[in-house]
Amino acid sequence: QEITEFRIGILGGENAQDRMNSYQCLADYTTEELGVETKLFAPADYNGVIQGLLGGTIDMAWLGASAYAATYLQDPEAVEPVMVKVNLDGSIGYHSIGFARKDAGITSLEDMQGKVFGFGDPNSTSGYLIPSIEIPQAGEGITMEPGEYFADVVFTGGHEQTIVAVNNGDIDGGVTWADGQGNWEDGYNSGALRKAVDAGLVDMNELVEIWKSEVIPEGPVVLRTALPADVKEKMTTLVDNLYETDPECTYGVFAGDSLGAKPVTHATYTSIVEARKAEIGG
Amino acid sequence: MLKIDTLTKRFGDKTAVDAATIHVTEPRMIGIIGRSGAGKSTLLRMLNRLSDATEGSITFDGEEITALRGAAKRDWQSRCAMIFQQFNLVPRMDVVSNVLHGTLNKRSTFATMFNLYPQSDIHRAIEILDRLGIAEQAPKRAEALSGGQQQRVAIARALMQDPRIILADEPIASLDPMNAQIVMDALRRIHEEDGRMVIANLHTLDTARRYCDRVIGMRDGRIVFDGTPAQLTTGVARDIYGAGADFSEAATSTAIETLDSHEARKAKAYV
Amino acid sequence: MLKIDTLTKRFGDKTAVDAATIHVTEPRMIGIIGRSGAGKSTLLRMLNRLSDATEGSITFDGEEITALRGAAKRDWQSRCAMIFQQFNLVPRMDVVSNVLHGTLNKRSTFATMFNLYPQSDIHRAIEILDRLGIAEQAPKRAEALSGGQQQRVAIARALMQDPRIILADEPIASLDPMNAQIVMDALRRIHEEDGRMVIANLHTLDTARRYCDRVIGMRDGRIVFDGTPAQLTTGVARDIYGAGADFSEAATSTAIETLDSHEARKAKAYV
Amino acid sequence: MTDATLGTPNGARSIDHIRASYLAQVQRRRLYGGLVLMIFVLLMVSGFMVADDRNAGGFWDGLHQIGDYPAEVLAEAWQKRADLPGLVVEFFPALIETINIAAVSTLIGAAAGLVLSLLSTRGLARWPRLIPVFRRFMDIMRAVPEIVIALVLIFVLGGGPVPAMIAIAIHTAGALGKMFSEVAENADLKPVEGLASTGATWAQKMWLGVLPQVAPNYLSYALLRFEINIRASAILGFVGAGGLGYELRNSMAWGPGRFDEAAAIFILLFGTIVFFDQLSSRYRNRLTEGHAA
Amino acid sequence: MSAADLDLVKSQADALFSRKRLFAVGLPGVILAYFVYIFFAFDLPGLAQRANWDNAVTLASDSWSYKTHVTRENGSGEMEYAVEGERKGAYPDGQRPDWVTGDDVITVDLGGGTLVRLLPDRRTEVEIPEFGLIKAQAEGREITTNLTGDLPDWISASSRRVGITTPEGRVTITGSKTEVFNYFPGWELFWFTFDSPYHGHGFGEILFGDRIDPDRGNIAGAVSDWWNNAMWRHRDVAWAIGETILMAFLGTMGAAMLALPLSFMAAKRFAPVMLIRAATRRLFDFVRGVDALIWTVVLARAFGPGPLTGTLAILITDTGTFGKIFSEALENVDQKQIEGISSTGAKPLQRYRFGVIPQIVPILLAQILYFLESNTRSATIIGAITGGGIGLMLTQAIQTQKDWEEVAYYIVLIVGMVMVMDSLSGWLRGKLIGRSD
Ligand SMILES: Nc1ncnc2c1ncn2[C@@H]1O[C@H](COP(=O)(O)OP(=O)(O)OP(=O)(O)O)[C@@H](O)[C@H]1O
Ligand SMILES: Nc1ncnc2c1ncn2[C@@H]1O[C@H](COP(=O)(O)OP(=O)(O)OP(=O)(O)O)[C@@H](O)[C@H]1O
Ligand SMILES: [Mg+2]
Ligand SMILES: [Mg+2]
Repeated sequence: QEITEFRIGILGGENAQDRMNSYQCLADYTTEELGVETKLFAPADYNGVIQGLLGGTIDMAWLGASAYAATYLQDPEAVEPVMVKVNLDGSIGYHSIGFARKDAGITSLEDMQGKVFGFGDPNSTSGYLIPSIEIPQAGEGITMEPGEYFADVVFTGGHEQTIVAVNNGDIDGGVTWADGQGNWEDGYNSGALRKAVDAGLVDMNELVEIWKSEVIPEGPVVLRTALPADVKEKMTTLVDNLYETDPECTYGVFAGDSLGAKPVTHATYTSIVEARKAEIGG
Repeated sequence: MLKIDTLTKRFGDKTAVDAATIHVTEPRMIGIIGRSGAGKSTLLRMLNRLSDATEGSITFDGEEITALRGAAKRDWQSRCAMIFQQFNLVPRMDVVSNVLHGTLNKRSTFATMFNLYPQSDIHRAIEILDRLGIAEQAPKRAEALSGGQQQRVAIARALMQDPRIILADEPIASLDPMNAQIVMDALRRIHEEDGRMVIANLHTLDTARRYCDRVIGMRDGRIVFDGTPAQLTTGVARDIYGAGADFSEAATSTAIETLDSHEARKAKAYV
Repeated sequence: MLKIDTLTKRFGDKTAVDAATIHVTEPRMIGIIGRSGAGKSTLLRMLNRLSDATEGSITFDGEEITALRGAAKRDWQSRCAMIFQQFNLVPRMDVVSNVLHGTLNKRSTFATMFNLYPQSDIHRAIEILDRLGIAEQAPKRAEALSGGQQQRVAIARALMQDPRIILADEPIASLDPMNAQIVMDALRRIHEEDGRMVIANLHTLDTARRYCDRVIGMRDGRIVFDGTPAQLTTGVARDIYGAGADFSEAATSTAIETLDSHEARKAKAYV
Repeated sequence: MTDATLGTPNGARSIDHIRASYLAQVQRRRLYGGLVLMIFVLLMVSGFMVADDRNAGGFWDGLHQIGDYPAEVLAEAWQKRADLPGLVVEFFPALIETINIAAVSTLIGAAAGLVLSLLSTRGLARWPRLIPVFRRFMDIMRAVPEIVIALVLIFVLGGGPVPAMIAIAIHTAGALGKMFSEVAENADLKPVEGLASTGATWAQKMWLGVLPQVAPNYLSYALLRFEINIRASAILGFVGAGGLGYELRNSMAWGPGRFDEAAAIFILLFGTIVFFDQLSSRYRNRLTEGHAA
Repeated sequence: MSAADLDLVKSQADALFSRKRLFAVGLPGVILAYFVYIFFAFDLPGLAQRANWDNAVTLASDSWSYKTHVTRENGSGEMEYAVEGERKGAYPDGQRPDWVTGDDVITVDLGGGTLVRLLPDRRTEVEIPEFGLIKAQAEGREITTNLTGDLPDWISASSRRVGITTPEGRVTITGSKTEVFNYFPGWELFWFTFDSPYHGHGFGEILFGDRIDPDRGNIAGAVSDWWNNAMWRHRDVAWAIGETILMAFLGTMGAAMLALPLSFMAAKRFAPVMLIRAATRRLFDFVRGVDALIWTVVLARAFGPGPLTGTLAILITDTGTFGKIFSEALENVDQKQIEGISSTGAKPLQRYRFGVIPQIVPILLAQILYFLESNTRSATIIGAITGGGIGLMLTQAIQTQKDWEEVAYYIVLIVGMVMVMDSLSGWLRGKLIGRSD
């Protein structure tokens, strides 16, 4: 079969138009490679991209691990993971970071007892899935039911919103993502905290880290399974070689420094899928 | 030519028209009088087939009218034009378009949907308007016209149908005396010049007397009088209107000459 | 006590009141006559400060009225009640509330918005209504009353203000003769019993003659007559109304005794 | 009187003239009508094509999938139907919050709209010269979409019902202000003048002279607004302002496994909207009819 | 009236007024009580605490000003100059703002006597009038400073990070880099970015001056560079606005076209069969009750993100609303005109065309145009959910919370757009229906 256009979905985390701009180079390469028009879509949240992949209206996206699991759980045949981003140190993982305001006197999860805790987006791996499983294991009696260990557990909607909410004191602590490399006072080398610091939104002196997760696998670049085989192959090769052909573009697509991408399969995410299934159901 | 036989109309318990029988052998100008609720409108609406008769029959030139359905019924309606007390025009459309509505039955549905009428029809409409003295109003919206002018547009629409019969349901009841006269004159002239039958509901005795060849009186749905204007004495009128001895004809009059002497007569009444 | 000096009101080009000068030294009942558009209403509205004068001044007991602003102006209005041709009551409110509106100026805005009138005021309102013979109507909505009753409610509201002057702008123009007489009688009685000054615009000569101590005639904004009723001859009236020789006083009359002979006189006119 | 020219039709020349000018008018009307119709069709077709093109999924491809999502939700909800009543109870507080947002913002907005409408109506205004200022002010309040104010306020005040409430109240004030002032324009000024003549203050004149006249219409418009505001507050919840919209967004983001929650929220939201819709249309009819009588 | 009667009337009046008072005080009382409940239910006391007025100040000042970042990588000593710290706003190599001077010692003049000196060997000095000289030395991750004792609240210092915020600008020093932010009023680079040859040229110069870029005419080049401005992205914004209006237009008109025939089926006069009527009405109630919000969600699966999804959501909801309004209008049509047309023997379609349509067209047009305006506003919100139009740009710009000048720009555009649509629809209403209706 033939395709008449190729549609790339982009996940939240930055200004919609900024994201579109960073992906434009990838779209251009795609058009060149496939010979069909390439369109970029930036839905308002994770769920928008997931729905697009499930409904067959989006052909390719870079998902978070949990978002991939969500897609997989709703329809195992919908998408297949092909590539994963490689960090500067060669790893393909990152961390979920729990943090709080220093002046609130909170320095650890124990201090959070009876306080308000915030997740990001329910479809986020580091902003919800992993911490919701690992935090209860980190201490005696910790649960994620609102009103039990924490006075309340809320969803802020996204990483940026969590950071701002903690910084404002709307919530006492929250989780977001970071590569876990570099220095805390810079907001690590990359991640949501770093972006907030760069934007002048927060002063890392005022924040403390209260928890850090195990390594979380980076989310995969996925292609819709129903795409023609040659299209899938061409796109896989394109993403694989992107760093070699155009590092600048890779920086934009992967939202920061990386060593490009390497192939990945569903096996990498089976534990995440299981975790999500256990946590959310479905 | 027109034969109405024991025509009856019931609304639930109420018998609005009760076994009305009228025979008309040649085109005449006929006035129907009777007080409000006597059944005049109902009778005319059955004639035009706007409403169905409960019992009885209407035949016209041997054709059974009450039995017509669908296209045949609409064809009959196109041959039997009707004029209403409230004019029943389309106020937002221009005068000529309103007149052209008289041709709807003859033209294809599709063309008329887009207001596409043959040019010859448009010319004829304007001629008819001219005949009624309101050709200058042709491009105006119907709602912009005075009552008398609107009624003349309604007559023009009726003429546009080129009907054998014109039914008029109290055509002058919402008009002032001056306009009432113009409209009645027009109807009479059409009757005389074109030889069309005209049946008009009228609520004033003197109008009926003055314009009609034959007067039919109705009371409570029944026909209680049928004769020439001359036979319509004050005593008969009292019967028709069910009025007591204090009945004054002038009380229902709108004609101008009556009006002129009105003041005087009223003064007399007070004396 | 009341001094009106070259009071002028212009609406654009139009001079509605043109250098009116009136001196009143003691509480009198004064009638202002003149045909429609003469400037009567405009003059009264300036007196009540419902509209501002273009030029000239009004002084009352030495106080400059035209210069008052804000609270002082409203205080003057509370001392100078006004009665309107169309009654200008609040139709959806009950009669007592309408009368109590006469005390608005004396009470705090907040209290009046929550209907917190002192009981003594409520009782006084009812006594005033009783004096005008409509105490039974007290709990009804104003809109449920007849015109004459409504105008008496308006007078009651004026009395509630306990004013030095009562202005009345054609108080009987929308009333039938019977009610007109009741209302004018009430105004006269108030003038006589309470010693309040009453200035009334009237459009009928005979009313002015009958009820007023002093009559002022206006024409085209100017004061063309100022004198006693006795001085108001038919010739003077013709001047005021700018009428020709066919001027008949009765044509503008509404008084009852005139009306009784009206029919006859009118019949005579037709002869 | 020209009306009397029944027996004397116009001369042949003038009738030709009338005929020609009428035909010209018909031609012109057909031309304009056709042109407008063509432009409209063109706009619709090309607009649809642009929208279709800029959408991820095409219209015709997606049409047969419309039922997919509701089917999944309903299937799961049906499977877990035993839990539904419990979930409805669980989300009831969120519903109350949504309704509260709508109610408070309608009250505040209506109060502000009331004052603004009186200030910007000719004949009633406290400062007639400032009428254009107040009108412009209302136009701007009306033009700002709720989401703009809500998002900005969320940034300053943090999430929760208050930003949504303020945002909706501001919009409501503008919208109701305009409608109120249209009603007030038709109010009878005689009672106002009557009150003015007794020395009443502006507030007294408005409260006692104008309000009794316009109250039924005002109330009817305010009810309609309340109905609209319930929807608005649900939508604002979706972008972070609390209430039922927030819960709906989360349960949908979770996807399968929590679709029973989504279904419960659907039911609550749908039920509430229909309930208040019916309620307000009944009372509105009664108010305006009662007024006409 | 006798004295006894009068007393009776008086006591009746007293009773009347106590009732009125009760109502006049009671109703506001109930509302007040509700507000008190809301005061606590919405946690307003807590809100006063949570409210972050610094954010409000940031928002207010950022929306009409911009900052230029001067960054030194403390490791390599590399300098970067960029408006808003964005790559797109970076000064081309070899250029820098004129308030930065020096080569070995780079001096940044923040104005008002505040100077920042970036010295070799990872040293930084900040000179603040009426406070003194702050010296900082970065060593690995450590920062050593000459700051001692109680620090004012505009200085935040730890061994890893120093932040100084003054009205003139902001300085942050960490082990890895030193950043200076200098604030200026205005929307910098609104017209042209640094890489455009037209940057720094006035309008007069571009319009009437010599050719600036040898390859292009001035006007064409300037318009194209402005249109493709990477910072402000005027082209994308224009598309987004267009998409929003498109959603409103298509949705409203589509709904009207769909609702018109359906509304006949819901009007008593035209649909004598009770079942059809009830079914159509329930359908209207259903699509209206489900609400655009939920429709967007349902449709997103079938059609994916984009303007079409938003259009359809508006279309479906408004079909219900229009259906209801239209069928009410149809129930109120004047029978006389229909009868007049019927009496000529017109066919049923002709009866609708001439008896009914002319009557309801004014009502329809007025409603459609009114909805067109209000849907422009709805489309902004729906776009934010389905991913299309100016609404998405606005929400994302607000959520990332840094480009407040862009937020301000979008808000101005949105308000302008709605106001234009409002007056347009008002003008059309007047034109098509006439003032009298
Ligand atoms: N559609 C209807 N349903 C029920 N009763 C009707 C209907 N139309 C007419 N009637 C009744 O039939 C009777 C005759 O009515 P009709 O209108 O024919 O009288 P009319 O002589 O034309 O009176 P008017 O001078 O008032 O027009 C009246 O009692 C009326 O109430
Ligand atoms: N608000 C206004 N604006 C413009 N012209 C006005 C205004 N009010 C009154 N006029 C004009 O001023 C003139 C005097 O009007 P006024 O109402 O005082 O007359 P009047 O003697 O009370 O007449 P009437 O018997 O009709 O009440 C009239 O020509 C009127 O048209
Ligand atoms: Mg009749
Ligand atoms: Mg007057």
